[in-house]
Amino acid sequence: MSKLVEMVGIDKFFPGVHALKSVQFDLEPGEVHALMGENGAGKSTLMKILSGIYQRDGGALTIEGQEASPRTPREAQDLGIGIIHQELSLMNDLTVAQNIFIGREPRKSFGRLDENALNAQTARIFASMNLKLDPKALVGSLTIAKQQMVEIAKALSHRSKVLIMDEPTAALNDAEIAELFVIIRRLKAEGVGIVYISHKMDELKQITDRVTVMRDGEYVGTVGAADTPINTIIAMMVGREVNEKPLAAPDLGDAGVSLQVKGLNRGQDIQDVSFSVQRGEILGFAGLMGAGRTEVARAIFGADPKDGGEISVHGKVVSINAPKDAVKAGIGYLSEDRKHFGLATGMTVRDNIALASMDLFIGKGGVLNEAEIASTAQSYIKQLGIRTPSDAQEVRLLSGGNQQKVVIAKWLLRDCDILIFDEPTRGIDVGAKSEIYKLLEKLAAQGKTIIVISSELPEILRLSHRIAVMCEGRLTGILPGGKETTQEDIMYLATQRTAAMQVTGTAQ
Amino acid sequence: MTSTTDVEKKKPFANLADSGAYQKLLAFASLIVLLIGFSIASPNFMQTSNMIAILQATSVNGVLAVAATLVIITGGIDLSVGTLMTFCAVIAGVVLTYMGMPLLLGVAAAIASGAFCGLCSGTFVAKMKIPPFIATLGMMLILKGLSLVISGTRPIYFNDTPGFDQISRGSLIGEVVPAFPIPNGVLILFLVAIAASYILGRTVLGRYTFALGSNEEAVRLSGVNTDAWKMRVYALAGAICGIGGILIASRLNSAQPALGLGYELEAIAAVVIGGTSLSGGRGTILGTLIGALIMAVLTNGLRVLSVAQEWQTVVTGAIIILAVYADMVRRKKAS
Amino acid sequence: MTSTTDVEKKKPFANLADSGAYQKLLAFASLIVLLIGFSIASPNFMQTSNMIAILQATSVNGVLAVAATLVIITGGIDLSVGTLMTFCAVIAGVVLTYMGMPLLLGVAAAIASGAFCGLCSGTFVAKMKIPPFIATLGMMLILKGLSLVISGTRPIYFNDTPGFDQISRGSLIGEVVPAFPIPNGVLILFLVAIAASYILGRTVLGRYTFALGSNEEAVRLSGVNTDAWKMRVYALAGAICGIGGILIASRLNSAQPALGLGYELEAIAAVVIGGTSLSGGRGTILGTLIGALIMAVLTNGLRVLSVAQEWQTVVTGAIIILAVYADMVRRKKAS
Amino acid sequence: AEEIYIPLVSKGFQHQFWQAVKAGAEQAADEYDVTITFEGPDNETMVDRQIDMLAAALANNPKAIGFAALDSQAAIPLLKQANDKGIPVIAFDSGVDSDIPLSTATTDNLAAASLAADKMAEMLGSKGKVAVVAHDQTSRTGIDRRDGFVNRMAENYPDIEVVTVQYGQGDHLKSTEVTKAILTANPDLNGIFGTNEGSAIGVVNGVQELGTEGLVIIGYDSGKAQKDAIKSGLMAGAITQNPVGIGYETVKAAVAALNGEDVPALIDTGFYYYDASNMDDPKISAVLYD
Ligand SMILES: Nc1ncnc2c1ncn2[C@@H]1O[C@H](COP(=O)(O)OP(=O)(O)OP(=O)(O)O)[C@@H](O)[C@H]1O
Ligand SMILES: Nc1ncnc2c1ncn2[C@@H]1O[C@H](COP(=O)(O)OP(=O)(O)OP(=O)(O)O)[C@@H](O)[C@H]1O
Ligand SMILES: [Mg+2]
Ligand SMILES: [Mg+2]
Repeated sequence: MSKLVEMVGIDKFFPGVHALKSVQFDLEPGEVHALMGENGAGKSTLMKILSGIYQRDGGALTIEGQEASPRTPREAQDLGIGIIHQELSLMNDLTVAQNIFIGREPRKSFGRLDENALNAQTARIFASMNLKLDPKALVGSLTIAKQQMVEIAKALSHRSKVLIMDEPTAALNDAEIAELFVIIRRLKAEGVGIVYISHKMDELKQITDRVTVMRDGEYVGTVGAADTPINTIIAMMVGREVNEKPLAAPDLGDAGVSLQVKGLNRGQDIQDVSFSVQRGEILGFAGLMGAGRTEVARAIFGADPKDGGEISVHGKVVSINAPKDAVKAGIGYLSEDRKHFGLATGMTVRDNIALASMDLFIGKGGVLNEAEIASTAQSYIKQLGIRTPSDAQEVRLLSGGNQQKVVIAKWLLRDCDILIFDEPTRGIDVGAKSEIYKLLEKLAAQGKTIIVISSELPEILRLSHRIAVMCEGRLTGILPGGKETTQEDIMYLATQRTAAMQVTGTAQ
Repeated sequence: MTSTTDVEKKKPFANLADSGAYQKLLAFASLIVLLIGFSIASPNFMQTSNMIAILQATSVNGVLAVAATLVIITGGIDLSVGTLMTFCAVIAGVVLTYMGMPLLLGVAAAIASGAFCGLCSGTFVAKMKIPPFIATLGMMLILKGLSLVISGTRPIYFNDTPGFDQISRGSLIGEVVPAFPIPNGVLILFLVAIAASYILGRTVLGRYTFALGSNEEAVRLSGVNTDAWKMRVYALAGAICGIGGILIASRLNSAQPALGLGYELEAIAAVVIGGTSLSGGRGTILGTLIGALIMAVLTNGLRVLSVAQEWQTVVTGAIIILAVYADMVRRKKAS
Repeated sequence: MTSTTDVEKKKPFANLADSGAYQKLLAFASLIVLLIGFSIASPNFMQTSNMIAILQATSVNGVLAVAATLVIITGGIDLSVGTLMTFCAVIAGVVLTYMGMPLLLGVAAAIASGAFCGLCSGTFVAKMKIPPFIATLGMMLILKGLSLVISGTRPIYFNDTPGFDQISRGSLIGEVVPAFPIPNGVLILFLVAIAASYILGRTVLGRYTFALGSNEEAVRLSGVNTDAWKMRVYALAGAICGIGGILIASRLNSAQPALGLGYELEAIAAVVIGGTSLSGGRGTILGTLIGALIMAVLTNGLRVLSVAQEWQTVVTGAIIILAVYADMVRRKKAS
Repeated sequence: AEEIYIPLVSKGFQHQFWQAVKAGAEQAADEYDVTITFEGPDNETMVDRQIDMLAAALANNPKAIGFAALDSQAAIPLLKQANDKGIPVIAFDSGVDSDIPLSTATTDNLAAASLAADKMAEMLGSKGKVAVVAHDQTSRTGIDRRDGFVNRMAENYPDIEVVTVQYGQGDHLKSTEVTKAILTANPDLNGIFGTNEGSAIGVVNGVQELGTEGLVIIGYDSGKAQKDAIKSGLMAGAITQNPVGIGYETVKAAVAALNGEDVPALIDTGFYYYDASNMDDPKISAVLYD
């Protein structure tokens, strides 16, 4: 029996970048084949070639034994290849159902749309995914997690023979991921071949059959998922061992309170949230999708209006009505949605890194010290290992993970006393992730205050000195960090949905 | 894939309120304020005949604005609506007066040539990837010149085509309801608007119009032949400009080849006042109609008040800004 | 976090080729093709006096286009450049002729009132969140009316201000190189362009201009006071229109209060022909200058060839489309 | 023999009036065996565009130039340049504030509009309310025709009130809307004067669409629609200039100047009032155009 997909010796060049160097990859029917590698290794590029978005510059591609070179996404679809892109590509002004069926709308005569059928079919797909989402909701009004679910639903609706998932879980929390895995297993049973790209190592053992590892645009090897230790795979990816230190929560003693939030409120989204963080502390924020963590962060930062609440920095009440006030008060916020809120994607890496700190580089008459911007940017590129041909590359041409690192660099350069990181490691590879953890710890050790919002419980547990848990706009409790706290403890608080629940633990 | 939050449950109601009658009435707010204001300022303003005059003044600009709305929703812009209208009027003149063909053929020729020119703009934009601003600016100039060339820089009169001026000036409604002789031109505007609304809301073409403006790349990645659909939208807009050409020719009972420059800005202004975003993806025909009416009421009202011309311009500018500002504030409150 | 790849080492060269002289020359391609074409078609075209006439014709539109470029890079649009220019010219007329103030004061008043009006537009856009199209359309009308009001619907002549007409018509260069008497107006255009280029490329204001057009929300969330910066960009553009007002007033030795409508489209066309994207975030002043020159060469060349005027329009439209198309193809090849 | 090239830079070219001027110029060009070109900007506000046109015309080494100035002063440096090169300049339609033009072929618009006022007053019995739909607020012709009419009314007919002057840019459609608004505001209006072809047609259209009766409409210039309106009695009459004559005389004067002949400083090409009674008069019909 022939393989579903076979790619051999694939080459791809971009201006100044040799993105794929004779890469090989194959996929069997009914298998989940993970594609792993650091940020910028070339995973997305390889899959874009398979799905007809890029054309290969060399090598051979066969689908079910037939030579194929899909030139457009449509041709790839016709060959039975579906893809969930790493970057969301949805039409924000259209409804969920309209997005899912774009190009395949149920029609009546004369090009008239059958909107009822459209919504009904969407509802059916959602039901099969065990997803509660209104088919008529505007996609632009959804959180990214839900948008990601829409992307998944869209790919599923194609009933492809090959389904490529490029970091489908980057924006999802554990419960959602579990649901996705149910779907993947079902598809697998139906004989669909699935390419699975993820930076979450724990997912490998759960669903994948084989793992192919890439590094720097090169093929490293393919191993069985069940019989290869995770550490071996990581070593293949980064070319060295990555060892995770367990968390040692420092004793902060009487280090002063640097950020205090009292009675933060906004409608249903934020209900009476109060907490405080000490200098040198890392406070983790955990919760399910829609718990309101992002809302709290944005309200503190002044990105959204708030109905009420008092914010004090270093004991002084500050009035924050816009992000500029927050930055002035020494608060930085790294958004979870880098494409819309984090990056000026048409500008260079250099300018994006300097974006929040332009005032550092202003000389006489508002003239910028370009050389200094460049050298600063280069030092961050080196420090964070941002894979880019130069600091003058446009950000939109970087791989997803490297874009994320650019946003991090922006806030590191700004050197705020209080840094709020919303899903800082979304789409970042294991190696880089552990570097970022080290970085956050170093920042905390220097006396900075760090708030980390993350949907990955292991990450929260690995990083946080204390853990704040939210549910439906309320802060349901604050747990101590370290070994005493388990994932179950967090989940318990994250699902306390009744309004009558008391806040457990202490808010300093 | 987790459980429903109450947020989602609330959503349908929010939606209902959003598109409810209350909301729709509010959208007219600026228009109604203007109407009331002018009625108080001048006793002559609120007469049936003047209301009809305002509607009639809206008809041509309204039709062009509907055409512009379609293109703008795709994220483009159409600067050629005014001269295309003139070009189509001239074509009708050539077919009817110079060639002596029957009325229907002239109308068909005007609409067909509008669709063809729209298709050309669409091809420049979709296939040749020329920015819509330039493609339609080029078309605007080409059509302006061609109108003069074809007509021999001379107006073409429709005196030999009896009934031609009735297309716009006659009143079918007036025959039924003599007290309210709404001219056919206005009727045609409403028919065009209803048709365009239907196409936008209920057909595949409409769906892709919004989709293109919302995220063209995503549509393309979904395997849709975006180029072909975009060309169809431009062609449809062109055909509507053709209808506009018939309307103006019938109103003037002649095709004036030098007319049409400057009409594009008025049409686009009506679209934007009506709440359609120039960045595409969002917009309604109803809004555009209201926008066109606001412009017509404003000009008419100031003229009826005999405000000095130079001040008319100043006041128009200021009120346009205020009307849109009021609309922004209203929407912000609503959301 | 691995080491540098060879890719990174290769890049500097790629970059060099990208922004190299070769590339820059190619950007002129359409312009050069036009110049050569017209020289072959008419022996009268390539005369010093005609080249100077072309440059002179570029000066006002060029200055307005530079102003429009700034606003367009922020992702906005400025429809008021033409009437703002006129307004500033009228202000200069009032200060110099009606009030009899010294020359420098008149120039300063024109530029200051330009900056002030720009600031108003900027406030509408940034603070009141009115779409730039509407805010500047409103300003365009307001200024058009005010120019007429202030001037008393009459041109204001600068006969009492000796030397005023030399601002644009005189030739400092001609005094040094008599063979090439480039008028000061052209010199001023180049100075304005160089200054704007410098501001865009080297200063914070320029950096934020691009950043705003690229992703305003991301800039705001970086703690930048986006509103303030946007207002500054509009004010700067307004001040440049003020310079345009001085140029045209000096060229006509009068402030013509009715002038200016329609100039905005030409200015924006020059910007877009020059490769600046209407969706913001990208653009160059050099491109805009080339765009303005292409337009001026085209109009002048067709006139010198004595092409019938109606055909001039047709050919202009077609060549604008072709020039931009050629540029698109070139860029695609380059990348 | 070397071709004699005479460019005419006009105030416009799309309007019928300018097309008639062009026709007259071409007629003379044929007769005197010279080559002409005829160009003008899109509207009468574009003073600087007209100057660019003049500059391009000069580049072609013309033997003489015909020029209808939009502004009486703006073009003087270029005209001086022409003068220095010995190129004779003939002004047409309106004058230039300078002694460079050897001759000016023009209509006395002030007098012509006064005549329109006289005719209007005559038909109204020297009392009533009238309005003006003018084509332009700032151009010379716009100002002269408006002022000629309004001033004559004020001076000679105290019982006639000019209730409003509004402008429709000579655009047929805009003038139609303007007329309707004027009629709405002044239901007791007795007469309207439209100051050029587009304005006059607009007035007729507006009156027709509103179905107003008993108004005295006086127009300006000709064109088929205006002639038809006069024939059908919708329009009382109109002033006509002699556009063909203006074009013809301009070229003729230029040729004369080239030949070293004397040319008169002012060529008044005249104007007439025409109505249904004298339209077919050969003298009148010769100056009317379709
Ligand atoms: N259109 C493009 N133009 C130039 N370079 C590109 C382009 N697309 C990708 N690259 C480069 O190719 C390399 C591979 O990128 P790719 O997106 O495939 O990485 P990835 O393995 O998916 O990384 P991540 O895990 O961060 O998503 C990167 O160096 C990236 O900068
Ligand atoms: N479709 C929706 N329409 C309106 N509001 C919504 C919608 N979805 C979510 N919200 C609001 O946004 C709030 C928080 O959403 P969000 O998912 O960003 O929170 P979060 O805790 O940061 O989750 P995560 O970061 O995991 O996505 C919800 O509590 C809800 O009030
Ligand atoms: Mg990727
Ligand atoms: Mg969040």
